[in-house]
Amino acid sequence: MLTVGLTQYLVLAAFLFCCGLFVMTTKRNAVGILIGVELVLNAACLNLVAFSRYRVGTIDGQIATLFIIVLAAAEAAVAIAIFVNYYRTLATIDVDKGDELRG
Amino acid sequence: MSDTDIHSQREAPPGTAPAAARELRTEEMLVNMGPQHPSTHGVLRLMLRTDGELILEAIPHIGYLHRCAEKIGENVTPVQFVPMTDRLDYLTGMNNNHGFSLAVEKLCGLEVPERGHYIRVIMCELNRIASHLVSFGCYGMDIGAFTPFLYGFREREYILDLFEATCGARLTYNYLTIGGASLDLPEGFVERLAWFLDYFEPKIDEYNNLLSFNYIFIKRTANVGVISAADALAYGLTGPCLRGSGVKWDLRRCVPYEIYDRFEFDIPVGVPGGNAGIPPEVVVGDSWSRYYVRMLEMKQSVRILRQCLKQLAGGEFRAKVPRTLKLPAGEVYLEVEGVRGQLGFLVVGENKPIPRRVKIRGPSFCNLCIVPHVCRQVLLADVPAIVGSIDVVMGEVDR
Amino acid sequence: MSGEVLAFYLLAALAAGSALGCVIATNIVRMAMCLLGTLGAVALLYFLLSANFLAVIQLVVYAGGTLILIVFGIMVTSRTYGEKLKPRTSEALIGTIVVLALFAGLVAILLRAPWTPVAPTEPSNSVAQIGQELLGTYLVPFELASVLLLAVMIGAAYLAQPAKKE
Amino acid sequence: MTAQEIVDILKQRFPAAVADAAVEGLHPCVAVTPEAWHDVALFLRDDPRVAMNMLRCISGVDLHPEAEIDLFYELIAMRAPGGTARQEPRPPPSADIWQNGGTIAIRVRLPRDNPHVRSVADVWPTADWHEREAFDLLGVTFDGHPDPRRILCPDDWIGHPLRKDYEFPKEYDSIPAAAAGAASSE
Amino acid sequence: MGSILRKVALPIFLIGVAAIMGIAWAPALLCGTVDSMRDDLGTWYKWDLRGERPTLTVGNIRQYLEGSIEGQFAPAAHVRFGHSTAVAFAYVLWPLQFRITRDVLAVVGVVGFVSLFAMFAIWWERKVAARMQSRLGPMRVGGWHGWAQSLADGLKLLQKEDIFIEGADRPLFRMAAYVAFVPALGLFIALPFSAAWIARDLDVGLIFIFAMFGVGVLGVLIAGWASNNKWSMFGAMREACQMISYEIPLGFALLVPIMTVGTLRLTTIGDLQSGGFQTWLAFRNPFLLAAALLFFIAALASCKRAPFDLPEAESELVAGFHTEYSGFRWALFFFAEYAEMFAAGALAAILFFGAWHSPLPAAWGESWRHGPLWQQALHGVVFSGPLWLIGKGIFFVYVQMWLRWTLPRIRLDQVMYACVQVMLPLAMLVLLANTFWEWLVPSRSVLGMAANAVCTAVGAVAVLAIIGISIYGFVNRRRLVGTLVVKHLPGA
Repeated sequence: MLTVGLTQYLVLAAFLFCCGLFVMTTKRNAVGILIGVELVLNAACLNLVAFSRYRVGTIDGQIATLFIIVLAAAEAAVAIAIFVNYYRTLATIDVDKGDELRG
Repeated sequence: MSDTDIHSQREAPPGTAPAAARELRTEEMLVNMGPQHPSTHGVLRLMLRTDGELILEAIPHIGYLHRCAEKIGENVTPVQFVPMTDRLDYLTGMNNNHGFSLAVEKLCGLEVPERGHYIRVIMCELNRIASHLVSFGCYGMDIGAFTPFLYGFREREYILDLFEATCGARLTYNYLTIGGASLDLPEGFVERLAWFLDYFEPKIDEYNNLLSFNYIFIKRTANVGVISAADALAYGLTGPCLRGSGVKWDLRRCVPYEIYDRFEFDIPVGVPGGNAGIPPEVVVGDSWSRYYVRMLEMKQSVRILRQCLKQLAGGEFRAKVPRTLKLPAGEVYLEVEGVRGQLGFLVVGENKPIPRRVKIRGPSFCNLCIVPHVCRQVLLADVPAIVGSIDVVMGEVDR
Repeated sequence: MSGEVLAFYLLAALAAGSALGCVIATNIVRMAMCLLGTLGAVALLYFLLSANFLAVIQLVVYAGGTLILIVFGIMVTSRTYGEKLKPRTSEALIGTIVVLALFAGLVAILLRAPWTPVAPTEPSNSVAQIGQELLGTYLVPFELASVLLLAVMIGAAYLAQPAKKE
Repeated sequence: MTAQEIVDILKQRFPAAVADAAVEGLHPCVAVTPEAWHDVALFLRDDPRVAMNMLRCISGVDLHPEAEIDLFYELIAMRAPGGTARQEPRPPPSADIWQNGGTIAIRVRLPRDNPHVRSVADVWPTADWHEREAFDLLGVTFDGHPDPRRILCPDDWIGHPLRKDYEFPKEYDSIPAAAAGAASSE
Repeated sequence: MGSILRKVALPIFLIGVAAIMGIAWAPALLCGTVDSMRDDLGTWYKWDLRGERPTLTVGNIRQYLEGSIEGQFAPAAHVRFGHSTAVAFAYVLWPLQFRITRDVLAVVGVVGFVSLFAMFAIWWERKVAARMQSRLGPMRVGGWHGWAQSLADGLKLLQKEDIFIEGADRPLFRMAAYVAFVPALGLFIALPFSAAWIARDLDVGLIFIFAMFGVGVLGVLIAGWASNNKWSMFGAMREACQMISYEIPLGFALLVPIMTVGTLRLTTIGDLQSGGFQTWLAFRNPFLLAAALLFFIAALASCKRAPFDLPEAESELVAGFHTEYSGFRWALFFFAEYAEMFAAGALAAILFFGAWHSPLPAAWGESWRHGPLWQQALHGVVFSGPLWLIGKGIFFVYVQMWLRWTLPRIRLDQVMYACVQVMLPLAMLVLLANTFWEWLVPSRSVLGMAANAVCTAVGAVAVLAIIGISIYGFVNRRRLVGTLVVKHLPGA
């Protein structure tokens, strides 16, 4: 009989985290890396909310998640701005090409 | 070349795109606007080089509606060619008939009887109104207002009814022909026309309220696609496009032909914003001015028509034209003030019934050639606004 | 099997499947759409965890804001339609091994961990409660976040502005 | 300004280039040699007495069987009410009607095979499309034209349709062309 | 057959509308009956141990209907059922007490409502446009004013070929239509048609709807991208720009009433405005009135309706993001658009204009609410019920159509200017001002009451003027806009 509890949520979050990690490390498209980061953050958020619900019983986890969501949005905005600049300079979005230290 | 020379004073491309849009460089792309596109008035094809929404360059490609009108003109007699002129600018068949007939009459030295002159003026001015109504409606649609289009067509329907009663056709008339008109006016025409003029004149103010002075419409068209007077002259613009740039030039007045010197009428021109009734955003030569000149011209046409009805003489409506009209050797070039500008015909005769050459100077053709100059550094949404305000009919551009 | 359990496994499958899609997809737009699946599923999981406010915020900010920004970024930065940047084989191989090992380790630890759950509490009015907490206990982080957002706004505007003419 | 006066000014300035002038007929016209045409055009535009500020039309006439092609350049001087157009690039709105400052046609006669003439698109920008049309339909080459392409016919069209000895192609791009009689046979 | 149908088309149409209303209304009334029955039995059997209502058996219901169980809401003697009727009725009522049945009913109801409304709205938009343009619009299909036109169009669209463009990203191309449609449908989950008519009464319902508005954009964005057409791409980019920008003033405008009522639960917000016309939130103070206006404009932009219809600007972008779509997928985009239009209108009604309440104070009809079935039904018509919300929603949809067929389209930079430099500061200002107003001016004070009175008067005049103009225009349509069926000229 399947049940739902903290463990199930944590396993799911671990899976999301691993996927995000893989995307972050292997994708060469800069936006793809950003997507990986979002996956990892989501996994963390899911963990926090699950803990807050099943273990702590307060809403502290939700508050932390709220901050994460806000910061993720901010991070995405800055990242996209950087990528646009990167693309303008190098005419590609491949992160492996950006190994020159030039202004 | 002196510094005050008009051609060195031609202004830089009048981009109206906001500074932010111009500075943000992304990727250039080539987009085809047309030949199948809702706002190209037929089969105009514009190659747009764009950077996001910013137009860097617009290159017109024409010829999709080329029907060898001039080649046909070399193979048929002038009387046979008159129906062909209907199909040049298919919105202003009467004016085209008129222009070609005048050219041939000048070449052959034919005299048109008095009543014929008046019939011609009535038909030309009615057709001018009908064509401007289409232009008004289509321009509204280019800017995104759909409703004026139907209003314009509703009024045009009355005029087409009058034409139908006169010559049986609603679009390609073949009515004004060499020597006068091919038929007399039908019974009751004068009363019906008088009724129509009374009905139509207040409608123009209604349209101005609906569209011309609409805040969004002004924002979309004022100071967009500004053509200076010098540019307009250099690029050979004529008609409302030239007058929109502030040049008070109208062949009906400046080089009078037909009997236009018998009528009183004003020549509307583009006026800078802030003057009586003109919105402050308006600049002489912008899209709004060109559009508004057409609205005012409709009023002037109504004025001419009223005077025509008063002066209309009886008698013959067509001169005696020999069955086989021989065109004497020599050439003649004659321009009339068509609806979209000066419509010119060069007819070269060689003592045969068939001319050696018929060259047509289509006003739309000449007006369209300024598009690459004006559609630079403007936004994508401005392209329909500019091309629409120049108001081309592809049948005449491609001939 | 209760509805909640069924819903959880469905949503978990959706989230995991979408995440896997992100890993597999080479087309960047498809990756973004897979991310949409994950974000949506996680938002619905928040509903299951009775974190309603968080769920809708996730939808508003993540799905409706961040993701659109990402897709927008993709459109601005891809020269050709459907440009594909495949991961290098060696990187992918090493990455797979490391990540699988990590996942196995994590699952092993998680399954063995002796959690002592407390009874799930139903927040009475979670929106009001979150508001109280934000402007009470977490006032300083809240203000810091707003300062950070302002800084980000300025920074993004500065970064995206056109290159200065030399 | 009458056509005769314009011709006199031209003859005085370009005695060699200006050939016969027919100012009395229906179509006041002056013939200019192709070599001198560009200079004459600049003079016509810039000389304050003449100031032909608008080119109305360029029409080519094939004189087959004679081995020549005529180009007619229709010019008009539009005078702003306060003087010539030269001082008034942006006329005030209350200005009176512009005046007709005289019209003249310039005839440039070219040989029928390989006709060449200097482009005047730099003098009157409107000449750009007119010259392209003359090239397309009559095969006149305009040297120094900014964009020498066909305009009405497709770019891969063969021949120049308005030549009197032009033969209509049987097909275009393997599409059968409806030449005379072909349409009725279907 | 056809000719007979044509003759009685109007009655058929009206009966159809009534039947649809009845079918929609019946489950709610029946659910209410079951609930009151459970309340009754709960007190009678004293089963109410955990604060929950008891689960009834078919037998319980039959006995109750036959009158052998007494209760507060038990049917009166003269409406008691016979044995066989009661059994049949009991089998109908029994499933309605379970949550899952009600959820299924709600989903069916939402999908049915959205599709019916979209078909109605498309037909109606065409009629409205035609009237404004002195045309007749659809007149043929179905007989009476072409009422079945949308039905016929829908059938046509269903059987059209589903065209894929060469080079299009097929999976994304397919998916995009659903990504646009599902959120538009999903937002109806949290949209209350009345206090009882709601699929899920979320405590964060308002933000949920707001979120669904935002997610729908992704569909458009992906559609434009996957079409492999530059015009579609332009449309998608415009949509993204416009939506991201207008979500901010939209959000600020939403915050204003939220700040006043202090809840995100839409049913609560609605019931706070039950005290008649003057208690509607928009008329509470001038800032709320301004917020209502801002909300409506921002919602217009979110629904990409003229003058903000840039993403599909016909004269500029051919058809924008749905240039390459055909058949059913194209229809989905349209269903989404009309669903969002209605949702925007309904949200405006719920937040600012009295939700599902009529201008009469609900207190006047309190006795009807608990009366017999016909009194309950009448209460729904006169005082508060889904009819009022749907009516108000349709009214706002009508205003959107009105604007669309009157105004030209704005340019992209002007859209951005209007958002960032006009609406955003205004919305912020209104939010701030409303905060101070609510803090400093109690609603019972002289100033508060005066502001309420003035705003109510302004609102009443505006509403009456709009309705009056509409009716005047409709009655005098022939004289005002004429008709393209050309009136023959004198002497013709």
